[in-house]
Amino acid sequence: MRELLPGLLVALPLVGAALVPLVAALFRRTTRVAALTLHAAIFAAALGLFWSAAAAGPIRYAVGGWPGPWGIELWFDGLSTLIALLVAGMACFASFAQTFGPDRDRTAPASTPLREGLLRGALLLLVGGLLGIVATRDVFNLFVFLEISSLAAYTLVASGGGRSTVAAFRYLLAGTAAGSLYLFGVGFLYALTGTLNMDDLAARLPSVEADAALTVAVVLIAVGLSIKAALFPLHGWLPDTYVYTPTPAAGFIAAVMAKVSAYALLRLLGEVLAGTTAGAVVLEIMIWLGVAGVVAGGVLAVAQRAVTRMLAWSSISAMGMILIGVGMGSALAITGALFHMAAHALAKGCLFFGAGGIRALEDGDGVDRWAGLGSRAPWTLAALTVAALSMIGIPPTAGFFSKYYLLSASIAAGGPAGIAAFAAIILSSLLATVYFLRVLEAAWFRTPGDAPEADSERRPPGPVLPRPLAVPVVGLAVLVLLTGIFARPFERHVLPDWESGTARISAEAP
Amino acid sequence: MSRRTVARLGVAVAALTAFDVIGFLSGAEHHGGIWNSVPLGDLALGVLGAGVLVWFSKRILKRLLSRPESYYDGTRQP
Amino acid sequence: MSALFLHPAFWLFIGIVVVFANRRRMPGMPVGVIVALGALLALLRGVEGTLETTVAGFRLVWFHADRLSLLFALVFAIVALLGFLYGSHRMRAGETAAALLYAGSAIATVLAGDWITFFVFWEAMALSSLALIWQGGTAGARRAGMRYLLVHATGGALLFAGIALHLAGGGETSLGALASDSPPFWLILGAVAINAAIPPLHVWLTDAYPEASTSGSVFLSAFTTKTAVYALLRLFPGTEILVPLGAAMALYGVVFAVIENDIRRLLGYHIVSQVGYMVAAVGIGTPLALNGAASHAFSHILYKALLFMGAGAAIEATGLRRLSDLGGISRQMRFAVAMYAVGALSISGAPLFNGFISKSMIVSAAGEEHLLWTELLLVLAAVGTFLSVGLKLPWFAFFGERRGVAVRPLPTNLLAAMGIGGALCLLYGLFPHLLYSRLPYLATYAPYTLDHVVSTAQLLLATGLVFYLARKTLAPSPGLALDTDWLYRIPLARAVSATTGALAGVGPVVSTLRGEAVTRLDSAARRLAAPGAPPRRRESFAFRASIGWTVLFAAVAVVITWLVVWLRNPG
Amino acid sequence: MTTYAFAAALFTLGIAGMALLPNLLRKLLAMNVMQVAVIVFFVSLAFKDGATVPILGQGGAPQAAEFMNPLPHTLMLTAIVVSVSTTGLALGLLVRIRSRFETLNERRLLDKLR
Repeated sequence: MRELLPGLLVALPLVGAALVPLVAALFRRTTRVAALTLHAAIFAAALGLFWSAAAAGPIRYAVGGWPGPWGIELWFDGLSTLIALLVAGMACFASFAQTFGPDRDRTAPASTPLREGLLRGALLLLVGGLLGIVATRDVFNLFVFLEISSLAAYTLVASGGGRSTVAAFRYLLAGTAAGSLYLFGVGFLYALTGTLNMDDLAARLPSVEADAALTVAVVLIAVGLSIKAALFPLHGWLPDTYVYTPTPAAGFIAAVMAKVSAYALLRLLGEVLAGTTAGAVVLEIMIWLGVAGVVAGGVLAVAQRAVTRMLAWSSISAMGMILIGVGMGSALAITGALFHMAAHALAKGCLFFGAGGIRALEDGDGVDRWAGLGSRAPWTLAALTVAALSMIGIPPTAGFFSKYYLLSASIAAGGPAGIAAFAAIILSSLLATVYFLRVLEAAWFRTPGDAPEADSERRPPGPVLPRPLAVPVVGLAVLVLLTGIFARPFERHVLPDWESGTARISAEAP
Repeated sequence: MSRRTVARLGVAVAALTAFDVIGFLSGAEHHGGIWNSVPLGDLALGVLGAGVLVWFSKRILKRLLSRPESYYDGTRQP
Repeated sequence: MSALFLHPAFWLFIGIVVVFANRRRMPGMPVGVIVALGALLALLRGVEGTLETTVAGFRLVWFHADRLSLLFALVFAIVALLGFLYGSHRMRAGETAAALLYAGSAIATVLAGDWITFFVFWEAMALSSLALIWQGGTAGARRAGMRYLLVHATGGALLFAGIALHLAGGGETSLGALASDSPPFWLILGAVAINAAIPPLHVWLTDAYPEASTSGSVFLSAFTTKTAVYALLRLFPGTEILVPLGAAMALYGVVFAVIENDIRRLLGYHIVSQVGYMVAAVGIGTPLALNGAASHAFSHILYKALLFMGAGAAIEATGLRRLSDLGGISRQMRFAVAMYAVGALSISGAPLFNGFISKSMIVSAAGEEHLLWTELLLVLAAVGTFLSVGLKLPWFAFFGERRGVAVRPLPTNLLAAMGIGGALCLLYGLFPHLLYSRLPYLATYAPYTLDHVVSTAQLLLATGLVFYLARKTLAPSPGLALDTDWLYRIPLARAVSATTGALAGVGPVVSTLRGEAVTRLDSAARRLAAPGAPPRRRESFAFRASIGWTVLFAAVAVVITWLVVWLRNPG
Repeated sequence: MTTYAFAAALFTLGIAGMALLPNLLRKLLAMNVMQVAVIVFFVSLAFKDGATVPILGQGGAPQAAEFMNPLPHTLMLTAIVVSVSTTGLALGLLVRIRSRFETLNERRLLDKLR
């Protein structure tokens, strides 16, 4: 089974993406069950790999039996299995949420079984692409998976009709520009070394260190992936995309899309290219841009009046924080970055499912629309509160520990960049407190009558969110707490693999 | 000033003087302040201190800092 | 596990569960009184030792009892009991839960034995007190709460940064005095200074406390600042900068209280002033001074709660909160006024009341260290305290001219809470050893010497004379007085919106530079000319730029990064 | 070398177009130019004067120097597929945008989104 799992993990979603629309066209009713089963199976595969890698060390899988450097390799260690688990898990929740239906804009076409099947297929394709990015050890293959996932994401973003099509198109332009930059960089790398396999690349890079083209390659790859990871100031696509994406997809895209790109950055720049001069400089610049992004994202989130847009800007702040960790590159910083990916994905997914649902049902996105929700749906709001507290960084939620690691890493790094990162992370907590508690105050301490246009008689009492959204919201909040409580075991699981991985690469380099 | 007021003030001043005498006689050098060991020091401090406080707060500070209660209305709050 | 039940905060946290389980039947159900009594009994039973667990890899010392922390925990439990009794006729489930969490976190903070636990409950205290403020339910409470949050989030961030630096630098995990002049020292001192309301970081207190409900402000008056005093005693004894800060603070509060019109804000300024005594005492740092700080915190919590109860009683009875609206209501609420008077005499340090036995200890400690100016300032502050809390507030609120204010009868539980509070103030004033026997440091002090009593009496009487002469001048008038909150309510708010505009993209910046800069300068000039005029509200930006900017930024990033690499490593 | 310079110029042109053109359709076309630039780059990477496709002929042992590297070309097949599907999706989106908002000017669209 251990031998099959890696192939299954990537193949299942891709095959499923083709199958589910077919099922939808033929059988209609079973679409939902089929998609959920597939997602559960993918998650099980990810879980199996996670345990397997944790118990017996990293797994190398040669696609089609061709070993590297000629064939395409998949590679599963503590880092990649963790992100794979995150992606697969979030996908389960998103698939559950898709039952809610994507349509908000009145010009969007009505939901039909076939349309539902296509959207579920798109989600599976997206998951397959993301898992491929996480797993692959081949830089061109990474590009292909990047584009597959992006295509699926554009589709999902646009599925809301109206405004979301504009957001999707703008996302498409930025994403394709990013892909082209990356591919250009890969071309330079290939011209220099004649290989696309990451391990092989790392081994051959020192011999071409002096070549100016290497700098160009590193810079192009870094900038390309930074657009996808929404590193400030390359974040332009993000706010509109997150805001206008239909809720079920927004919960997933906001949670993992940018993070997987940040993971790719970590793999390529932090591991493969870290030894080069250009790589070191790029990582240092990334810390500073991360600092700028953390502050700018936080400040602009405070300035927002609409809840989902505020969440989107807060994501830019969080991505800055992750990339600070990537840029620092110490074991502690990588732990912080990975942990923040997990903590932020869980909390932000929870918040987007919740806020999106509330926006759809309350017919508006302002903070005022949240007035009095606490008494109408205490459990849902309690879950959203937990997620918000995690975003702020209140113990014992996951967000506290990720910030704690990142702060410790900043202190250990020292120097102006370390101090700036430290201050920025502290400041972002502060800003997050302000913009999240503003919403929580409305939800818990105000009555709907306080809203400017009081139409409380129109709103029914009882749960605010329908089950397809309420279940992911509550489930993710529980996970946020559990991840926080089990933070230390997590650290022990991830770190050794990273350290041995970088040690291995530096050992292979002559 | 009516006679009653004068009488009241007179009683107060007499009481204060009596206190001061007692205080002075009880060897009041307990914690170093001059006002404790000088006759009428405590009284003077009380009167002067309270007087200066009233004068400073009400005459100076109030004029500088006083605003209508609607002052912050309409400003953009965090 | 059995030790858990001895943790007094545990009782209060259990109370939260009970409250939520019974939230539909809540009104009139004094859960808070019962659990606070439980906490009090747990403390009086004489707990000692430590309780620690390992959670998520951190060693957490939940309970580390010594005389200092037990003294604070005891008075916190007492005041929690009084507060719940005071409000039990009206407190709703949410408010009770917030107050329980607040009181419990305050107790847990002073009992915490390590930095992480301390931080966790410190933050829980901030959030639950915020919830308590928001329970005030008015738009004013909502906005004041947001400002309160802004300040305390800053404080929490500073504390977190300080603790992280301290621990990363290999510092002790258990709480203890910090090495001076290190970054953690200043960061944590800053955080504690915010909570201790040291000017200019004090406005959150006078801004937010009057906006809470009447019972809420009783709780608020007790915990946050005094936990900060505890932290100062624990972490910063003998830090010299605190002496002038404390003395200035004592006077600052008094000066603002003289012109204040809102009764609870006036009392809030007196919290600032009284905490000033404690801060100065911590700075002096001798055993006598530290004992003075601890005992004054103890006394202060009791009489300040009593004063807030008295102010709350006036508000409960009339629905009015300004001195300029109240007046002539003493006949209908004699008992409450009498108890208020007990509190007022206590805060003024009148002999026979509990303020006297602790305040004079601090003044004497300053005298013994020959800090003449400090002593003078503290005595002046005492004069001012009697002037405004002892004379001005009761005169204009309870006595004075009748304005035909309708007075509702006060509920029994409210009066009972005031009665107990007043009795405690008298009890500790008459029998000082009850308090002195619990003090943490080795220093003896006798408050009732003839010269002390006489000197204090003269000061108070002289103040009374001045009040009598200047009562016309002291008459309250409507309006607000600017304080340091102006800094973040006007210029900082402007700066933030300007920054967001600048961050939103080049387009808005250009239009700002072209058009709005001129109008903004213009309006600033007009405001300077006419300070009363309200500032103009500004629209927010839409924060959207063409996706072309992203692509262009990417191209620029490629070029610049390449240049940086090339400059670092030419060839 | 000329082909590399050409690819770089084309790429820059594409970026400039995406950054500066106001119309979304033009931005899309500029994006295509950018993608083509990358393809040109890869293809010219493997090009050798006088070499041929690496298919074993009838006579003689295969000489590596006579063949071009086939890998970049095959990679570009994939890249072209990606590019085509992206463009297709983009055009579909443009149709939707045009019918809903009646403009493809980005500035005006953003104004309408408010």
